[in-house]
Amino acid sequence: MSDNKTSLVETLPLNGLHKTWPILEIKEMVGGEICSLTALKGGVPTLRKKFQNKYGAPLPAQGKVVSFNGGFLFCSAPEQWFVHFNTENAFLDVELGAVLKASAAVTLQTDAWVRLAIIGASAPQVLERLVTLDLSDQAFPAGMNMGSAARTMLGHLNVFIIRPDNASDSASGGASDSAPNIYEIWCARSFANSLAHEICVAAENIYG
Amino acid sequence: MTQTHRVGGGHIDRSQPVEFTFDGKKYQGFSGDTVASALIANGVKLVGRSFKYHRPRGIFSAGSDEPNALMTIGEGARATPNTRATIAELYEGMTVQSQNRFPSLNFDVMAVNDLLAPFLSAGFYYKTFMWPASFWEKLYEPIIRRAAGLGALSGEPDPDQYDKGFLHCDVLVIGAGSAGLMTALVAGRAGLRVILADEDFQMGGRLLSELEQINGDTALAWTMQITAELSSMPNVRLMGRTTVYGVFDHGIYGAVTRNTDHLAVKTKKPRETLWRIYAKRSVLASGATERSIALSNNDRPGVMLASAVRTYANRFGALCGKRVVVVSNNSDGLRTANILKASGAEVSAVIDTRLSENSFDIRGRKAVRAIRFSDGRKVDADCIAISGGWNPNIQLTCHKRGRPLWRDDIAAFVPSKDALTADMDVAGAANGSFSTHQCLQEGAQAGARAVQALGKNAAAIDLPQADDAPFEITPFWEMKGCKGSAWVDPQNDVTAKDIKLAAQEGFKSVELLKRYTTLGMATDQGKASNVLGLAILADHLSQTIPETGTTISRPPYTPVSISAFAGASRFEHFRPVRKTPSHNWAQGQGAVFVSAGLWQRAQYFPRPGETHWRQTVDREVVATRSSVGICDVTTLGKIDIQGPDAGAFLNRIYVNAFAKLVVGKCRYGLMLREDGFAMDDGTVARFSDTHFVMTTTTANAVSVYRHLEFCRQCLWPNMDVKLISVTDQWAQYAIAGPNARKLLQKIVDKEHDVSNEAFSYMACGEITVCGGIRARLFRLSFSGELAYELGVPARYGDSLIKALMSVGEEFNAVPYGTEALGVMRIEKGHAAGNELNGQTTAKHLGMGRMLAKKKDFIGKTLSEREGLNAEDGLYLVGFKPVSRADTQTDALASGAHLIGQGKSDTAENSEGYLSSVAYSPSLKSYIGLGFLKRGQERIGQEIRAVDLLRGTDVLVTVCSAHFIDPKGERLRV
Amino acid sequence: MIIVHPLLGPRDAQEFTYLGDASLIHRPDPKADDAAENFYEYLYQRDNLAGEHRELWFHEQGDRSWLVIKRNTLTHDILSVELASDVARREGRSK
Amino acid sequence: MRHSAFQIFKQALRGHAGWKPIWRSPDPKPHYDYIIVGGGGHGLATAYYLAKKYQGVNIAVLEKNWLGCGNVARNTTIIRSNYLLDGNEPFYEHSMKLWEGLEQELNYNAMISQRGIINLFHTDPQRDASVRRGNAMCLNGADAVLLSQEELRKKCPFLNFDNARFPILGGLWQPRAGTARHDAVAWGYARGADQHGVDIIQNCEVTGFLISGGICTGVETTRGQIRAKKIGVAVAGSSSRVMAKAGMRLPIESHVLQAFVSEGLKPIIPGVITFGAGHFYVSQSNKGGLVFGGDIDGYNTYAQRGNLPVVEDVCEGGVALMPMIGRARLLRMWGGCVDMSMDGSPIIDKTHIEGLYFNGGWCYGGFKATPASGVAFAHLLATNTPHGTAKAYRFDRFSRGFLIDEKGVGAQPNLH
Repeated sequence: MSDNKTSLVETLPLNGLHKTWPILEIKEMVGGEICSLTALKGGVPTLRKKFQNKYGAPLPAQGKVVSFNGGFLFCSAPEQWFVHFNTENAFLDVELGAVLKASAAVTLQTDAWVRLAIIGASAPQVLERLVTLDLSDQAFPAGMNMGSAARTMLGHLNVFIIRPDNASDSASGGASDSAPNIYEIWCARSFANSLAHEICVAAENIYG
Repeated sequence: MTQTHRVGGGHIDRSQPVEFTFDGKKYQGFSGDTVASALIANGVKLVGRSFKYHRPRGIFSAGSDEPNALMTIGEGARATPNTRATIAELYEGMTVQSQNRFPSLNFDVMAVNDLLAPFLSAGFYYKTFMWPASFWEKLYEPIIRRAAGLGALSGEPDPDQYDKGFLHCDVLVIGAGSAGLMTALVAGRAGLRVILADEDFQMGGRLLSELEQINGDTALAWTMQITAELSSMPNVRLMGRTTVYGVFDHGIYGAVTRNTDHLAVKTKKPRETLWRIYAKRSVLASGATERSIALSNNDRPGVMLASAVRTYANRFGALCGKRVVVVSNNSDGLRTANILKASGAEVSAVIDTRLSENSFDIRGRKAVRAIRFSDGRKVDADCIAISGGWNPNIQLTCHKRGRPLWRDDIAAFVPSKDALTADMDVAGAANGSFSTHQCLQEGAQAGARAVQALGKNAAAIDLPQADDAPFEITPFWEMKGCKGSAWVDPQNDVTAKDIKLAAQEGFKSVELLKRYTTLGMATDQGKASNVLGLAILADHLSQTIPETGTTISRPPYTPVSISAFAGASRFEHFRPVRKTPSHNWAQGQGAVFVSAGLWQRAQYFPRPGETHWRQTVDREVVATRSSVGICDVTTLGKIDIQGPDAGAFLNRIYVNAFAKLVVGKCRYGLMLREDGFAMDDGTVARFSDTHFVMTTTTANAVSVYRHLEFCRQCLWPNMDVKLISVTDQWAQYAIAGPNARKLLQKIVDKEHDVSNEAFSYMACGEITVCGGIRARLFRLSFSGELAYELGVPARYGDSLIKALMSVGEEFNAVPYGTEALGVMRIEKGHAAGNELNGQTTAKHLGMGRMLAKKKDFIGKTLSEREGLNAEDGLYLVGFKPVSRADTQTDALASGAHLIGQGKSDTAENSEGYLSSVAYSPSLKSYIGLGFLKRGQERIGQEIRAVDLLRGTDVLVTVCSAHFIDPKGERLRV
Repeated sequence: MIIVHPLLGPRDAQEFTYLGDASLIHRPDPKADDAAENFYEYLYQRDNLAGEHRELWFHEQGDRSWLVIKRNTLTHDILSVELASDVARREGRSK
Repeated sequence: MRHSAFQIFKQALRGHAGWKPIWRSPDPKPHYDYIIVGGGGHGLATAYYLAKKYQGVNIAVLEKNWLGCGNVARNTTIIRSNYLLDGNEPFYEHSMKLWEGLEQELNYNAMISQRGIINLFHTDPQRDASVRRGNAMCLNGADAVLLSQEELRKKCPFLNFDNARFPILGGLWQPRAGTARHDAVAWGYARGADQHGVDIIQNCEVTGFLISGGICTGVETTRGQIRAKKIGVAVAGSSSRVMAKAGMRLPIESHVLQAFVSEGLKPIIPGVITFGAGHFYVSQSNKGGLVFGGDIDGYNTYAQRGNLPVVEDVCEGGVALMPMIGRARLLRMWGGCVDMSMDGSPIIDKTHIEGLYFNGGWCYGGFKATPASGVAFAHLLATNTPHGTAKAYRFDRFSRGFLIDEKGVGAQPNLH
């Protein structure tokens, strides 16, 4: 075995894409780690307890997001959650596996996704051109300690749309009471260019 | 020409004159005009030619129901054919062209058809043009095709942008006339989310065209006041220039907004936006459309709907004629006379068909000149304003196949209770209630019903005061005893006689009538003609209208641009693109890419001096087989499978056993569909007792995942197994060739031993590379060489390929694409997509022995059927040209059929086909895989590979599909 | 169409992929003497009802749940939506 | 009355007073030799060929609604014989040959227009599959030509060759394919059958079968009992509902196929063009409308109407393939109820009930099969043996595993 002198560097799916319009911003989200947690049979109570004990957050119901100190999580499917941690940890799945014991299947997901945030008062207008779901405040609320999340279609793409709760410091760069118009879009990494295209065209069509 | 027919009044902006051209000639109108109103103001009568007889035609209506005044608007790639002049807003510099005439509108040679009209009766073409048989395509049809059609496409790509949108509301109000405005007001004030859509560029509907008073003020003033209040409500969305074109299941409505057609300068904004509106309830307040009466020559330019004549006078200050005859069978139409007089026109006759006995004929060809009564009396006229009553615009209630109800008192169809699904309501003229008072009242009531149905309280509302004159009609469909033809469907040239002739020939069902005569199939979707035609048929058959039936309309309500339905999904962006992490690097290397489903994959990497792709591919194969090559295999589907029952689950998915696969090993697996045919293949790696990673083919990743979830959730819901896709998480590269291990060892961290002993064929494991980067290593080979697949988190994918190429320099490592991959797998005899085509079985693919006997698996029982085990079935074998010369004449053709020597080229003699072929640089010969009847028994025989399409016929030897290293020794070194 | 997902609420049917009659849940016992006949009936023969139809849909673009939907094939009215795994268990499927 | 240009001239001079109904409207008799259930294209063609070949037999066609009101009235009019598999290609080529002589056969102009069909391919594997198919066609006596990208550019310069998501590599062209005036096919067969003495009885719905001891001896209808020696059912879109009255389940699901027509346009599209990668096909009618469609909606339905996702999908395909059509407007959309069989191929066979015969499962491709289906079903009814071109269309192919699965997608009808 040779001494390894070769090193690898990271590449962002969209090279840190950042575009702004008068009341709209589209920004590639970077950093942190993502894991999926899928409860094994009968594992939800244990998972709930262990996660709460370790990270201080409940497991949210379908369609909901909650944040905790250091990240946020949302329910992505029956008995399945996606958890995002703000700090990097290449062995997050191993660590979570140890915390959660045999209550859940843990899968590293960080690199599977490209994440774009659509920020600003025009964000709902952009999404209205792309997404069939009702993302109005009534139907897809974001408030203190409770945001919304949905897996759905954006154009021809399969995405998670995540509207973080106000306590989350994910997109806004810090906790805030007055930034309700932040929507994170997660899409499979290989689609990154198409995702950026769809969203930027929708934005251009509004401002064009 | 000045605006000879412009008078005072109307809602146009006289401070903004607008220049435009019609058939090359300059005219002037005003902002707020439509093309039609501007042409009328300029005294233009002749605007088009009819479909079949090329008869001269004028503007008939003032709305989207217009059958005659279809224009090509705009120039070059933006030329839009068949645009209704009656709704096209005038803008500066607009170019308008008439259609379906040659050489000119005024002199159209095809008008000879009009003289032949007696021979061109309904359905005449079914009875002739049959002799001689070959003349149809060569002679008759081209003539018919040239004569038919309306406007022409430019032939250029549509240059405009389009987009789509999705809206949600409590109440969708369709139509912003008196009824719709009231509905929106009531619902809006109650706090509901309301969308109010109207096809016109101004809100108000019929109120814009009538000189009525509401609450003592003009109808326009009232409209503006209500519109202003609605605009101020955050919960109400007003959508002008928006047509609700269709009703679909569960409260989904299709709508389209025309954003830029009215602008002189086209911005980057999308030309049209297609909306999908999700509404809890809807209120149809779409008004009514006036209809004509079948009179002889009632298609002459200047014969118009009475309501349209009023619209042009009242809304646009344009007189359709200076001497007008009014013909009406109802109270509403008769009002036209007074309005015209007030506008300064002379009304030369008023014919109330309820009183008059005299029939009359219309004189004039390119414009109306007079009417002549049967008693010889003649009255000069340049416009005939006809009202045959009103048809409520009920089309949207039919889109879910609801049938309307006939009401004798108004002689019209209204929406039936059955047609209105629980979430749709109707108000105003669309409901057959024609007075303004009734419309306001029903609109308010429909609003209140919507509010109540959604569990809110509607505030009491003061109903505005308005006219409530009763509508009185005595049906009068056709004036009998005239000489000329009476038009029913003016665009498709269907006359009253055609309808009777069709009935005479047995086409008595209204659906058959429609198909035989083409009645109601013109671009107005029968708005101008359906009820009239039906009434004439009923009359002819001495039946009532309900007995005769009605056709029901289909979406869209008015025609919608195909581009609007396509939205932004155009050109390269028709479908999304998936790119692997090495994509940009490969692009930099000059790779040629190929589509594999949505993925873009590098097909081959040409180097300077290589002039043909074959040179490149041969080089990549030779380099890989002689040293080492690297290929991006990220696109294979990867599924993470975890849980105590994961092994048992896989055991049922694959034909071969998986439960006892040891940790740290991979296994090839074949899965069947439940019908016993091969579905997909791939490998499964076991990382722990409860953790497996499956790979699928690139093409089947989605369908296999769906299948696994079906098995897990529906068939075996208590199995404790969880699935999640990790395709995008890992960038994965195949490193293949005798030097693969040496290359690999240069980047694998030294605590991981990848020697043949420690990491043998089919081993898998979690390792680290390049100083602690997590990686997954699999010792798998598709090429038949010593090979590995190395996966790293996708963020390192770009960096890893560069690193591999860099450390591989000393081995002359090459990147190879899908083409070389394909050559090597054919050399190795691996089945791929061309073989796993959904029509082949494990047995016929040569994998019959893999089918486990003792366990059940998906597809097992049905794979035992006779047809899937036929001994004379097509078996996968290899083929080589008998003459091994490396020349194009020996090139095998994939898709060639296999036919015995001396046998004729017929289907009975076809014994199979070639599925995949390649030139093998290793064997210096073309080789092929294919399916041959009893192929497994025929090794060594010779047969012809015949491609009749490309004219090749190559004698081939049947051989084993494993051309290279059949014992697999290279894999294990 | 709109499918009211039992966990997620109303979703456009475009998010779903259709499979067919819900009887496909009841994969026959491969060990039965008449397994061949049963599998043939199971996979190929359909009631194809005009009226209430129980059918399987997959939330491909959403939470990847298989659903059993009771829908009228004459009107498209949806009468009920359940998770297929619940239905399967209730109807005796296990491991 | 024989149709000809002279006849039209003669009638025109008499104000068309001489035209008679092109079929009679008789009352049903109590007994026939044959009853054909279903007065659509296939039923009428069956009756026509049966009556013509086996003269002197009594035949009735029973139609629950108006003649030709089913799929023959709502398809996209394409005729072609570009099939791959042995079970299909000879049958469809037989149909093609019958189309070629149909107008003279029927003395009725159904506007058979052989302007060709082109199936585009975009990748090497798709080209390989096209070559295999084209060779199968040629070996069966049909015509097929492989078009290179350059040749295609010349024929169809309006296709998007230069900035397409799925670049066009070439096409498989069948020059003899084309379109026919669909309603006229039904009317022509009806007129022909009527002239051979067939009773075409409209508004007569079959409500049950008279079956005892495993033998079918007649039908119950809304116009009373009618007995017959043999009963053939050809009711596309209603197959399962009708056969359920005889206690049968079928390997069939009913789905909706939507179709679309644009406003009339001057001729611009030469023949039929099929864009498999984008689920879109198009031709231009003699009236100038672009007639186009794509995939079925994909769920079981009898509603004869579809939903928006497929409408948008089809139009996306259309604009992607030929961006010039974007400015044309879609005039009308409609849906037909198609009986999708479990392998995508039809059934023409005896049932297990003696005297009861079935013709159905035509998926979205029944129109082009009309003449051959009529011949084959008539042959089966008359002789109790399958016609030579339709030997594979048996019920037992599913249990025995002799599937005719052109697309290779298995027992899932909405994928065929």
